[in-house]
Amino acid sequence: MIKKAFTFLMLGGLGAMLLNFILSFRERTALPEVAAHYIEKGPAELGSANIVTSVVVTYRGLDTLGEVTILFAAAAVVGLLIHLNRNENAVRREGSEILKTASALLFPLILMFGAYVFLNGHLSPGGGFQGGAIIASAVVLTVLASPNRKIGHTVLSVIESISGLAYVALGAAGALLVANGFLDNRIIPLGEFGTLFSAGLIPIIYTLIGLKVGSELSSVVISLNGETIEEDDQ
Amino acid sequence: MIGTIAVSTGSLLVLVGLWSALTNRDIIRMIVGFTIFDVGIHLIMISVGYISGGTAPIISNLSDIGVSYVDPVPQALVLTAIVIGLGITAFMLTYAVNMYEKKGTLEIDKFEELKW
Amino acid sequence: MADFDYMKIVYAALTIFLTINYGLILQGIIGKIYARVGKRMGIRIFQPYVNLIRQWATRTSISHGVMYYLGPVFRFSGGAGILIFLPIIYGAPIFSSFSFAGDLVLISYFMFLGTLGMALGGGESGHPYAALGVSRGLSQVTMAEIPMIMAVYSIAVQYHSLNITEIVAAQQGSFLNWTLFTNPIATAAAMLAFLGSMMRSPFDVVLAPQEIPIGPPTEYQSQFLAMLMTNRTIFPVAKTILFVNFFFGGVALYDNYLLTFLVFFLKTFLVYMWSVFVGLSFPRFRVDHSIRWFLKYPMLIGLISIIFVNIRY
Amino acid sequence: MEILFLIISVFTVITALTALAVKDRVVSVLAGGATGLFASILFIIMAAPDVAMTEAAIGSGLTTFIFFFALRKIRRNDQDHSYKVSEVTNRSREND
Amino acid sequence: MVEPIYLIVIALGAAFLLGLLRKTGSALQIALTLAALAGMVFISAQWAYGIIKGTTQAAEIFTSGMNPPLSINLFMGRSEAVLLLLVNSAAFLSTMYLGREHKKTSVYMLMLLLVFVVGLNGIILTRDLFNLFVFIEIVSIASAGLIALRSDIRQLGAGFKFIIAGALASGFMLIGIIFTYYATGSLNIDVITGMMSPALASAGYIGLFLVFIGIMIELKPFPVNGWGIDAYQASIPPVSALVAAGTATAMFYAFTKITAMTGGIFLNASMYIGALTFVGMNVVALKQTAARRLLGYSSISQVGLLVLVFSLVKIFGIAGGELIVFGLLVSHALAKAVLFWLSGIIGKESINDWGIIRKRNILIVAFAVAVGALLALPPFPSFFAKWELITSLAVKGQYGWIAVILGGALLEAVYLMRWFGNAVKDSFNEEDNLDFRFGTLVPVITGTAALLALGYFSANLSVFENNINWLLPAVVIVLLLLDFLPAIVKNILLIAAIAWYGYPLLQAIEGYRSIFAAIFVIGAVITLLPGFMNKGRRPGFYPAVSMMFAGLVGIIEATDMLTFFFFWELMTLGSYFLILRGKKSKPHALSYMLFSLGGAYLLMTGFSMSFAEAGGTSIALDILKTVSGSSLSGIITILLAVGFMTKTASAGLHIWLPGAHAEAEGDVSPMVSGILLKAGVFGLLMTFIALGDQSIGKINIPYVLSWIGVITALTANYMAAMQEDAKRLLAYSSIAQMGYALFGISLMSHLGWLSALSLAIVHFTYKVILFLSVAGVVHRVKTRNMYQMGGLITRMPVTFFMVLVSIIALSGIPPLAGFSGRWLTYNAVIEKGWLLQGVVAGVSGLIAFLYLFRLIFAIFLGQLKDVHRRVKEAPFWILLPQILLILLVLYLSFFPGAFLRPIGDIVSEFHPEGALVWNGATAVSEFGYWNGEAVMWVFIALFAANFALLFFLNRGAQKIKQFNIVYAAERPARPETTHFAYNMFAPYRKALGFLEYPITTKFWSGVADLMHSIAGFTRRIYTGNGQTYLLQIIVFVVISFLLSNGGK
Repeated sequence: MIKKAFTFLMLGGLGAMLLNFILSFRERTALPEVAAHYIEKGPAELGSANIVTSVVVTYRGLDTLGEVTILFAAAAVVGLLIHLNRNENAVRREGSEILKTASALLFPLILMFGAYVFLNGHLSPGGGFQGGAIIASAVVLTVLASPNRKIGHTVLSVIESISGLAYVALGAAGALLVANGFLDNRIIPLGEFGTLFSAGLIPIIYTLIGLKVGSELSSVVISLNGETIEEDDQ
Repeated sequence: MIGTIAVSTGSLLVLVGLWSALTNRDIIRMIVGFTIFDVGIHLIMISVGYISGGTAPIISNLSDIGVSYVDPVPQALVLTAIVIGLGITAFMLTYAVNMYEKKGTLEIDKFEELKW
Repeated sequence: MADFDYMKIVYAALTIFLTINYGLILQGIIGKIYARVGKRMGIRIFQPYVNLIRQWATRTSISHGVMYYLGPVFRFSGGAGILIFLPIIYGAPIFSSFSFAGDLVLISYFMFLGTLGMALGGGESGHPYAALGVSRGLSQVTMAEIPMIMAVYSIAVQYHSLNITEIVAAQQGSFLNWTLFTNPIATAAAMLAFLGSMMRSPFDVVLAPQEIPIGPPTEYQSQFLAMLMTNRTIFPVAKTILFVNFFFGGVALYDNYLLTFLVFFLKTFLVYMWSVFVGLSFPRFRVDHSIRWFLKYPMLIGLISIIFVNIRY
Repeated sequence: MEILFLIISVFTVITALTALAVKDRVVSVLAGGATGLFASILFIIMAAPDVAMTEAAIGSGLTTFIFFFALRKIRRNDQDHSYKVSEVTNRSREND
Repeated sequence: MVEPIYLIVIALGAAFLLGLLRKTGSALQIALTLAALAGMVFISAQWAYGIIKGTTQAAEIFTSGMNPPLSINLFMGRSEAVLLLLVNSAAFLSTMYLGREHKKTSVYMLMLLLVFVVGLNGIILTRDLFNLFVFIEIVSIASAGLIALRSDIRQLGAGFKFIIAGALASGFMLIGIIFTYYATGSLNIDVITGMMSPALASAGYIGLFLVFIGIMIELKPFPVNGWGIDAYQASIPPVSALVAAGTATAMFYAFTKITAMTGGIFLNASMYIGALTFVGMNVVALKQTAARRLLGYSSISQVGLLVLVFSLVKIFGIAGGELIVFGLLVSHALAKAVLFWLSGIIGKESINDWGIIRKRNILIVAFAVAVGALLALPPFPSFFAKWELITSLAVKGQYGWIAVILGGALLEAVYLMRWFGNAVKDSFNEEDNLDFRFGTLVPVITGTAALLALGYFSANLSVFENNINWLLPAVVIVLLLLDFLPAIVKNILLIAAIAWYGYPLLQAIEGYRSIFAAIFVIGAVITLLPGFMNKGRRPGFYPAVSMMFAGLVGIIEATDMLTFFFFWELMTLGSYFLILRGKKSKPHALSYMLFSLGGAYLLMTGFSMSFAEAGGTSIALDILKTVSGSSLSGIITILLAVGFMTKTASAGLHIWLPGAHAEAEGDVSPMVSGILLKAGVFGLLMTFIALGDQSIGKINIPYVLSWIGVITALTANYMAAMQEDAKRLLAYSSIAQMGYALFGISLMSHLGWLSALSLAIVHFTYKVILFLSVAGVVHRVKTRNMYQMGGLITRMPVTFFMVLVSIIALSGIPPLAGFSGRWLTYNAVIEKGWLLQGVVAGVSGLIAFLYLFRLIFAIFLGQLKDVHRRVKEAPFWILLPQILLILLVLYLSFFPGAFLRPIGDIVSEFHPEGALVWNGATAVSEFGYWNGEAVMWVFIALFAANFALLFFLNRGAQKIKQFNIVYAAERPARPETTHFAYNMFAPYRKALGFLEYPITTKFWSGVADLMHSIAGFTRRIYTGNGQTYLLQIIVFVVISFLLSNGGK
């Protein structure tokens, strides 16, 4: 009880700090310089309608690469821990028939939706991460439906690796070949503003991210479900 | 006004999440606390970029200058932060599962093998 | 050494010879006094002569080893050394033969040579009592010397010198110039220290192992013993002379040689008698008692004497 | 608009508190997910559709899924191995 | 020059590629990883080399082809390049080390390692606040994964605590970042720095604070770092090594960026947090016995030190501060990595089980190097960094911080040296195996070599001109490399080296230094002679002994304070190793080292203070003279004097000496006692020559020292007399003799110094003889207890003669050389008027007879024991140096003028008044006179005459059988019953036992106990409960906020 009271007191202190900020907080009326630049010059510079996307993929592309890396690391840790504590004999309850059927039906649909989301990231809300998550949820559904079914882990990891490599390679190409720096999206023509094949590398990178995130999250889910990616390796 | 409400809500979520992480001995619920903590932070971040009456920073037409857009930068940051949050949550849960398998309990104060 | 006066060797030998005789007589007299106080007949006055000659005349074919052999040699060298480093009679070159070699620091330290030799010789005999006696003796002498060191510092500061001849010179003229009167506290401290080094009651427990029944000297016999006895004859005299020089005006060379010797005899005898007198009056201390005793009054007196000269000079 | 925003904010906080207060792990996880969902509505109001989508898909949806997979694994292991002591403590934990 | 961005590209590419290579053999996977890391090492090395050499400019890297505020930019400057090289090399080596784990962990471990390295590189390179956060998260996740490589319950628990704490810290940081963005409208560190103004700082205060505190928590400040320590302990060693060398380095660098960004408003906070961490962790570590946890404590404390130093450098605007921080950082990172790697090779949990390290000598060397680097001993970079730090702080007048830093360092020394002692001395199970293979060895050797090499370079980088003669330490290295040769060869080499170096030195050097140079050089040659006895290799001896002598020669040659201090520490270290070689010397070597280090720190402070007082430009030793008139001169004198007095073991600081000198090997004791102690005398002389007669207020420093000197002499002589152990007896005797020397110096007069210097010389001669004699005896009879000996004169007559002459010399009995010191002391005392001290000195001289008699009697006289009947004379190589020295003693005794006159001339330079007048062979002082030659002749004449007489009269005497004595009416049959040697001075003890009351020992052990109970109490904050750790972090944040925001 004393501990709780003390915790309360300390969180109160923290709250006071935050309150301090809230009290001084005034909603912005104008954009900061950099943000204004993104809004005003961004579409012309990068050719992406969704400014958030251009910020995510290009302006702050290194963050995004880091973000992908984090997910990659998290997936690796999950894989590692599950790998270290393999439990082969666990019997898993099968999902109901309805679930099975539904998942078989829904699986390609969800995949397509996911692909749509990341392919249109530069035009509308959404992008690689959201699309990837949607793809992963398709896998979740399948796993829920038939937990004992082996999913193509190898395929997943190949997709993940290749998309990751391609991402890095494209980024490096920006620094190495045509454009001005790492992760510059302008190594291919920007195309016509507002169309699917525009904004240079952005849709490609988002696709790669989508694939990578999707496969990573899927493998996390599968791992947590109790299988290791390369059981056949042993 | 919306911004202030959002900051306040975010702050409250931060505190509630921390309270949950600090007082629940159950590891799963500590992790839930952390996700709430994260959501709070995200709210605060977005509200910092919010501009009254601003629209989403998606430009449908290159020529319509003069529309007030909200700041895209915090949104980009939050996007990143959410994914990081997912990574960390997945990670914590994997730990939790493994810890449970090793010890058969999920109470944080049962994991004091290392101290002093 | 080119300008060395080789006559000094002769003088030194003469000094030693005379001192031996004087010491033997003194021993006889004191032995007699001791006995009479105890209502006994006592020895004959010349008995020490007899003892010494008898020992020198006896021969032994026993030795315990090299150090045993060297013990008496060290001992006698030490005793005789002090004697010849001392200016015995102020103004008489004959009786201050080698005093050019060093001052009172030299003499105070040279004294230990004999002690050390004796200790080592006794030690090699393998007799436990020898070592016991040495350890007691060393224990006691370290503390007994404290007031002595203090007194030495006191008078050295007082006379601004460590040179014994100069110290004696400063006391000439009137007996009021004696250190006894100019620095009575230092004298008192030194005289108490004197008791400790004279191996007499109450500080003679050092020699006690002799009584039950043998100690370091008695493991020696015949000529070894004779050499030790010779040293025991001259050593107290040398010590007494040192004290006379320090505190009682020394012995100046008068025109009348007889007077000189009379003064010499009187002063040394009285100083010597001081230890005899105390020895007759007090029972024997144990070593730890005597150590503590020396740490009390004598040391206190010594301290006062040092503070005294520090203020006065 | 502001009123709506305020109401949803209140709901957000209430679901968060629910996640905190309820005894059952599952409900708590669900409430946590709901907090995310409500927050994504707030994001939409604040003109952040990208974020809203992400929060809904990842922060709330996928995260909750992963929670359930983890919980499932824990429950399953509960049955696989019988940790007597831990079961007792677990149960007592859930009861208090 | 390869673009720095490829650092990240290569590592990430390799990590992703590994996913494709899942099915291939592990050899390929490892090869790929190592190749990637090697590439990164190459890139960073290229940059580091180029930038340091000046052939390459620092480079800014823009991503996405936009200019910085728009996009994220990276910066590759000098600091970055060097740190990257460090981090990537550590990663490469740790990966090599990890090779074996790979089988179990599949490809995941390698992926995580690469990702981890990406994170570290990113943290160091990035100039964007949010990007920094992302990379920190990468590092956090990757390291949390690496923690659990074995996935046991400890690792899982620790890893979980690590993640939740990290999540909390990054949460704070994220809030802080967005608040900062709110206040500044930018995320670019450089832009924010440029904008930073007081007004902005206050508007964005909470944001900046949260960013700052977030980074701070990542640095694991005391006391909110239980999670970090658990992680250190739980991880497998190569991972801990990587965390200690990599994460700590990168995070610290991030901290420096943030500090710059916030315009320094949190420097005060970081200063206090750093200090608290540094001291707090070192205190807590005192009670720790788990090796890796201890290393964790030490790592964190070192990071605390870095934070503290960095803050001080910034707050006080210390020039060259960057180099200071770098020196410390690099030393720490390398040393800690080496230690963690070693802990993996050893594979033992407790520091008490590290004896197994002795199975491989190279490991001990690595261990020693790492510990030395952590303790800022020469020749490591940290040594130079610390020197510059302390001097700079002194210039700024920050003596409080000097005390904190040096005090903390001393605490650190306690546990590190204790550990090292355990490793070198503790027994181990022969059957246990080391993880000794190519992959584990290469990292250790590389790290060790790098530390040594960097030391050499950092001396040149130092802002101070110094004349360190690297030839001297080079000898140590050569002997270390030649350690496989037989001892005899190495002995010849070392003697030759000393002679070759020493002979010209002795001719060139002048003044009072020449006296000590002679003692050190001649002493070195003489005391090395017994080394020829050794048939085997004698591993480790020669590096240590050469280190000590190199140090001794170095301090003689030194003309500036840095060089002096360098060699002073080198000498201390060498002698520590030497002492540690003794069989039971573990605790004594430890206390020796600690007192020496404490003393050295005082010296350092004193030097720095005088450097500051003299204007902060020159570190020449001569500037000590110029400060003699300043207001701090008294304090400087005290600091230096006490510093040197730890070496001479004055009362109160002496408790290390008896054990250390007694337990040392037979031929080491004379070195440390006869020679090494003179270094302290040398230092004292140097101090008083320069600073003269100083007072603080009304207290005259020499006066106080004179009392300390004589009390040292008195009590040590008493203690010597009470010892049963021959070597302890001699050790106490050395303390006492050094007390006389101190007293002589404190008299501050011609005669006083003459006595001290002559004592230094004669003490060297007879103490070496005595220790060697005893060594010879102990060598033969296998015990040091004197009461177990006896009667050895018949078996070891030569040794007996040596001892006899030496004790006569030591006791100061004329005619031997020791008397000169006594005579001079009396004269000096009367001249000065410090009679009471003189009395105490005199009394202690008398007490010396007790132990001298005991020494010679108990060993050589009395009855020979049955077990010793076949004992032989001491070996030739032990006798030879004694004979040489006896000849020297006799020469000095015959002709005291031969050494007193030249010394007198030297002393006259400093104290011309009161010099002796030499009248032929007679020395005449103001008070008395003394003719050493005459005394000698008289003695010889008397002795010869008496001996001849006795010999003539007793020519037939024969040596009789052993038991031909009678006592208590019995003829003894067993020698044990008649050897009176045990508790020899019982009555003395009965009367003066109070002198034995161990005030000093009680005091110091009280201090030690207090520190340990503080440690025991404090470390209870590390409850092991993750939730408590979270709460602690929040408390820390709130309290820090309140304290740092107090004024606003």
